[in-house]
Amino acid sequence: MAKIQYSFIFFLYIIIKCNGVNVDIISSDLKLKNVDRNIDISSQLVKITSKITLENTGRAPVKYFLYAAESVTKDNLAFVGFKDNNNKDLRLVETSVKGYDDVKFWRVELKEAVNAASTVVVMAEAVLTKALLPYPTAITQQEDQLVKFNGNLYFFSPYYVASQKTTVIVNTKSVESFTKVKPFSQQDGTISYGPYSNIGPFTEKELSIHYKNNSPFLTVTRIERLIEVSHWGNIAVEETIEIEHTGAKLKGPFSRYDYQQDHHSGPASVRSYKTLLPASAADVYYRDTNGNISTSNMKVKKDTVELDLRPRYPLFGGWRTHYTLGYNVPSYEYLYHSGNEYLLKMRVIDHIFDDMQVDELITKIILPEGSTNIKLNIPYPVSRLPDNLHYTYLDTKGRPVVSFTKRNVVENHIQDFQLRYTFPRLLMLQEPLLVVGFLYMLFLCVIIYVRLDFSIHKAEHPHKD
Amino acid sequence: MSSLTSVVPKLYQEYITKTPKKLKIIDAYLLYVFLTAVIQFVYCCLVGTFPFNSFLSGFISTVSSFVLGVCLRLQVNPENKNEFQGLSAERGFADFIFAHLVLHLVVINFIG
Amino acid sequence: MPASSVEKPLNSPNKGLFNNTAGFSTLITVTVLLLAWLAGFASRLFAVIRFESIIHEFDPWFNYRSTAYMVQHGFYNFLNWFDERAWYPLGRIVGGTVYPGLMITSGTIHWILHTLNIPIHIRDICVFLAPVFSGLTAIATYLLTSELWSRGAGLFAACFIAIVPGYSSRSVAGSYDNEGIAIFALQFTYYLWLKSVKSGSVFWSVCTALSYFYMVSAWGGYVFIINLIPLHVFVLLIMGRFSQRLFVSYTVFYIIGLLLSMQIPFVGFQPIRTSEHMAASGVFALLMAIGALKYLHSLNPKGQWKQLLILGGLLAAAAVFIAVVLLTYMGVIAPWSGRFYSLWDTGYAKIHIPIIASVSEHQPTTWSSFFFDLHVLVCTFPVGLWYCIKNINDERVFVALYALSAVYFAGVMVRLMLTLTPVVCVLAGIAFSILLDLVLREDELPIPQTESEESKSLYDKAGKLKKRAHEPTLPTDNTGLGMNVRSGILIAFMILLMLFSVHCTWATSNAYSSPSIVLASYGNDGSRKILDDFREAYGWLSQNTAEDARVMSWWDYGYQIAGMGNRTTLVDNNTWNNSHIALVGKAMASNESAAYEIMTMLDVDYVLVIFGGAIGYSGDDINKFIWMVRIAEGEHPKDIHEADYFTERGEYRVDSEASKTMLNCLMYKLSYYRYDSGGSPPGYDRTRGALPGNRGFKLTYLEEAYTTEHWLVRIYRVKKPDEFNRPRIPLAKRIISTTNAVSKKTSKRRKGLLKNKPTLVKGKKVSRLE
Amino acid sequence: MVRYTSPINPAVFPHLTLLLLGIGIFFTAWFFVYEVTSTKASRDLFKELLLSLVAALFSGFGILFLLLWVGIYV
Repeated sequence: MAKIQYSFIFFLYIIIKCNGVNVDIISSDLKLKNVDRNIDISSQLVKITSKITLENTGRAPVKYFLYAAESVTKDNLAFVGFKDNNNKDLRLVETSVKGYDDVKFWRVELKEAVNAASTVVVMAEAVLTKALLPYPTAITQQEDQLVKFNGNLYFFSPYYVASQKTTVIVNTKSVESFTKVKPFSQQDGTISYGPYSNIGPFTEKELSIHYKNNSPFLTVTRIERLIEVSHWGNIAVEETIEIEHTGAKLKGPFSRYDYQQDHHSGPASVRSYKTLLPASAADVYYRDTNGNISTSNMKVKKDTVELDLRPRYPLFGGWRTHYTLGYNVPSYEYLYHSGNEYLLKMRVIDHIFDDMQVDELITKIILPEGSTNIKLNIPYPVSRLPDNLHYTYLDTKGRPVVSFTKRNVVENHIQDFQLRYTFPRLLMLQEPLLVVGFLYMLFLCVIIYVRLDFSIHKAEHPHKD
Repeated sequence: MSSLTSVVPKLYQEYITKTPKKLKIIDAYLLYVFLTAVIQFVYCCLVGTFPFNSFLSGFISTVSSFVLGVCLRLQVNPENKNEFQGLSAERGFADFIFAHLVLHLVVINFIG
Repeated sequence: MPASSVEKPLNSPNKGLFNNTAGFSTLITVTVLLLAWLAGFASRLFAVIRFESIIHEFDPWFNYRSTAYMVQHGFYNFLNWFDERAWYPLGRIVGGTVYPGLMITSGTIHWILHTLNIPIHIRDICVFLAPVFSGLTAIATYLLTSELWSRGAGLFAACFIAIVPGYSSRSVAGSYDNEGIAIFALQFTYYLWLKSVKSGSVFWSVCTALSYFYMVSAWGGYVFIINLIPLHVFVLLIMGRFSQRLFVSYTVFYIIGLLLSMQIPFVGFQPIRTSEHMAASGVFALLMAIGALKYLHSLNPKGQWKQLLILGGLLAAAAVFIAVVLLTYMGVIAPWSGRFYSLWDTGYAKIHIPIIASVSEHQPTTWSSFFFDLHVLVCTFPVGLWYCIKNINDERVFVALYALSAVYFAGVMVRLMLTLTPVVCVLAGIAFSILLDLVLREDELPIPQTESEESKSLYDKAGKLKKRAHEPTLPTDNTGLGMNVRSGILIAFMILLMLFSVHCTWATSNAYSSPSIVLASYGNDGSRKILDDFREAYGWLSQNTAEDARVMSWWDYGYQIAGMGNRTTLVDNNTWNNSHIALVGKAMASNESAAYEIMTMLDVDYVLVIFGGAIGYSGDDINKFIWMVRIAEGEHPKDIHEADYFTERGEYRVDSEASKTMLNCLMYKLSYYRYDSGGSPPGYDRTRGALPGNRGFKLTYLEEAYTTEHWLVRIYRVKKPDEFNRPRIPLAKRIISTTNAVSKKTSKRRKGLLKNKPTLVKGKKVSRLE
Repeated sequence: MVRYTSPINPAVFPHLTLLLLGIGIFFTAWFFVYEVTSTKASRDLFKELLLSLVAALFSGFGILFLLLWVGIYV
């Protein structure tokens, strides 16, 4: 009962959070004095970091300000985060503003209020997925992959921006075309725009860059992460992953000859990638439905275990693969307790490859049989799935499974969740006693059988003789 | 061949006198089963074997009943004591029941 | 509960006197059997340890796929399963064309484990099923041998069968095939049969019938049982050993077994319709007749009944025989199938059914493979046979017949070595037991029987418990005739047994433990490199082609494509439709445009070929190609001529001297398309040691879709008509070729089912049961 | 809150397995030998129950540690 209640409260909490009951108004006192924006589009993600200097032109101190995302990007926006000068995370709450229904707003709560006529510097970070579109959409094996980035030339903000500068990192010299709004400059690998001054709120102007990008365009279409806690000192992690190459599709034949002869062949294809596992990971396995995938290397480093995973075949545009990766970690790394109260602190999702983008994440946590009072705490909103039971070796009534799901996940989401539960230690004896009981029943059957055997014979003996 | 004709009544005599009553009951049962089999066979010859599995299961079940009956008769027959050492009449009957159980389960499955 | 079942036969002989030894000898029996089980299980795990827990070869992939289907969809859906992924466009009714025993066995195990909350994947159950059953086989062999001779001999036999290569060749972990469980069923049926003949109990006969039913559900080799047991009965009759026990056990077994065997959909009405089963019913009728005559005789023991009896028996036999011949002639009973003919006449298959002959495991056995598979047993089993015949009784007649027939069959077909192995183990067990008995008994006069049994069972563990075994012999250093001779013999035996176990382990590990879908190559420094090209290709197929894509390949790979690639295939290892296979063979043997016609007709999307030239893999399609041509020629003699593919001097070559037809056929082109890598000179074919004769050509109708890392598997996509500039083909010609193909397809439909890969790799097993 | 470690060090799982299973198998064998050799008259129910209980206890825990040893963390 208690479990249901908790999950209900939790759901309520999420609903409140998501629906954005908060309605804010745009304060006209705030002004952005300077915005220094960095757009990194050299990988498959668009990573925008902006240094915002906020000025309070009003008279009252301001505790929070609003951050907005233009309607085009809001679906691709995977992550938004703010830090203050001391590199401390700031609290974000989703909100809305009357009259701007198709714009997404966040309310950023500052640690200290900004006094009148003073300024504060915050760092904003946003990650967009699927914002780079391959163009042309299909290429042959030998061609480079060209992608198009469409963005906003100006920093999108509900406030008046006094001065702003934008740097786009493309990391290549071969840029086919890009928006030219003066003042701008192109140096190797970067394109700079600005400074532009005095841009009004909610201004949009197209910024389009068409350039070569051969970095791996891999999307994890689905990952199921299973964490199984055993109080015998082990936590087993198993990830079932489906990956698709979402760059430009392969047109025409695949030629092994070209691919082998020339190591620059298939520039947009992915031969292998690196996955970082926790340093204490052991018994790593990498397989799919047809068995082990023998093409992988493992390197144990000081603070991580680095896996060089090679799918069975190189991934070209539009090709897919799937696999299961599993390992064990000792419980003392992630599990804490005091008495019968336990706390599990583990990553919601772990590293799969650099600059990863995940469409759908499902995390399931299997707790030992008999755990009660389960409370889950996650650093960002997810949708919690109904709890269920899992049966495995020596189970009677099943182990509780806590699961939740989230869409559009990137590296910035690699954060710890906290799971508290109660587990009476004596219950650990249940499993061996089950085996003992079973064996004892077997022996008892033998004892009974030996006796029974004679009774049948007795019935027959008199007739026989 | 003349000896044959003379032999038949003699055999009958022997049978009537020598056979215990218990065995006669079994013989009657055997005769009945045998006649059933014959009727089925005649029927299939005349009408046809259309649901072949039904015919087969019917026919084979009578044949096996006959066989099992014969086996029971052999095992129960006190003259055969030496042949079947360690098999009492009760054991024979229990086996008979067991075999019938298996047989009829299969027949029911097979008859469709 | 092995302990309790062993207990009874034991208690009876040594009642009272050796109460304690009884306990310990039971303990030793159980321990030895358990160790035999363990040793058998462990020695079959080489493949798992060296590679991984994976299904091997070809047929096991089908068995695994259907088991997985059954586990997922339930038994009844499995029986009605219509597999549209196979034999496109025909499909296959799986439930009615398989022996379901294997799937049911592992499905049941899976079900039981899952009700106990033991979440073992069905694949692991399938992989380890055969090793587990080899332990059961050892126990069944023990029971059979103890029934025949003594418990000591039984222990020997159990240990032999646990590790003998002839059996482990078919039952290593991962080789998930019918033979794995069938040998157990075979041995167990024979044990129960002997038991029932001995006791004359209806109960044991019914058990025999039930065990026979399991065998029928598991393997086509059940025909062996249903012919051997009647033969046994018949020979006993001829020897004048008719008894009422025999009557009871055979009639009950036959009639219930008959009914039970017809429950298997694949067997259906065959038991009363085909010649293979007629011997059994003939013997049944004969036995009934003799039983009736005997009965009449018993009513009146006087008179010249003897002659009448013999006359009546002969008449009955003649009548039965004539009836069978007549019915066969009238077509009520199907004549012998082609495969059976090939058992009598080894040349038959070569002439009439190339598809049977193309399978390496249907070749006659060579002497060396007898020795390879059975080692010392092949020399000792005649000794056991001799002793059995010398001290003949009803059961030993059986084992003699079993041995003789099995030796014959094993000589005819490599595959049937499997049926020989158990009986060889039984007889060799008897032989060893007798010989050791002779050597040891005089030593220990005061302690007869039990002690010798005990020490025997110790000796069984050739190698393991050896040291302790010497102790009882050495101290008793009394006068005996030549202690030295005796210990010399003993030591010789020890060495023999040790050599045997070493050979078994070696053979199992080196010859029979290769999964064949994962290849390993060894570098000069001994480092191992895994070539995983098959799974690479099948994985690619399953992920990157349309769900309903149809893949054309030679039939060897059909099951693997369906199992691992999960795609529709045209032909597979269940080679029931020869004309369909011939059509695929024809496509492979034709030139590109002709092949395209066939491929469009069959809706082929992808073509898969195996090409070993880059790494020197000898079992590839070019080496099998000549069988494709032969099979295609059998059905399409107008279009394909075997001679066209040879050089003028009759050589089969691929280099520039090869014939023109060869250089332009589809198989050749697909194998060598853009193949320029490899050693020096570039494009050198390492398997055949030649430089391909036709290079640098272009493909018009197909394009390379994927080639694996070591070029082992090459997949081509068949282009759609709008994707190429189609060379003009005269309309008339096109029509002819299509109609030709169609008419051929329907004209001759032979029901030959034989499979496997025609590679002639020595000692390599190929899976297939029928 | 302190870091949680297993009540039994995973490093000793193999030793525990061998020890407990060894004792368990010994008692199991004893039990079966007793069952086989004793006649109806000489059979002592209490001894049987005790033997089987000891055998079950040791083999039960032995099996548990075997599972843990091979990596099935129950």
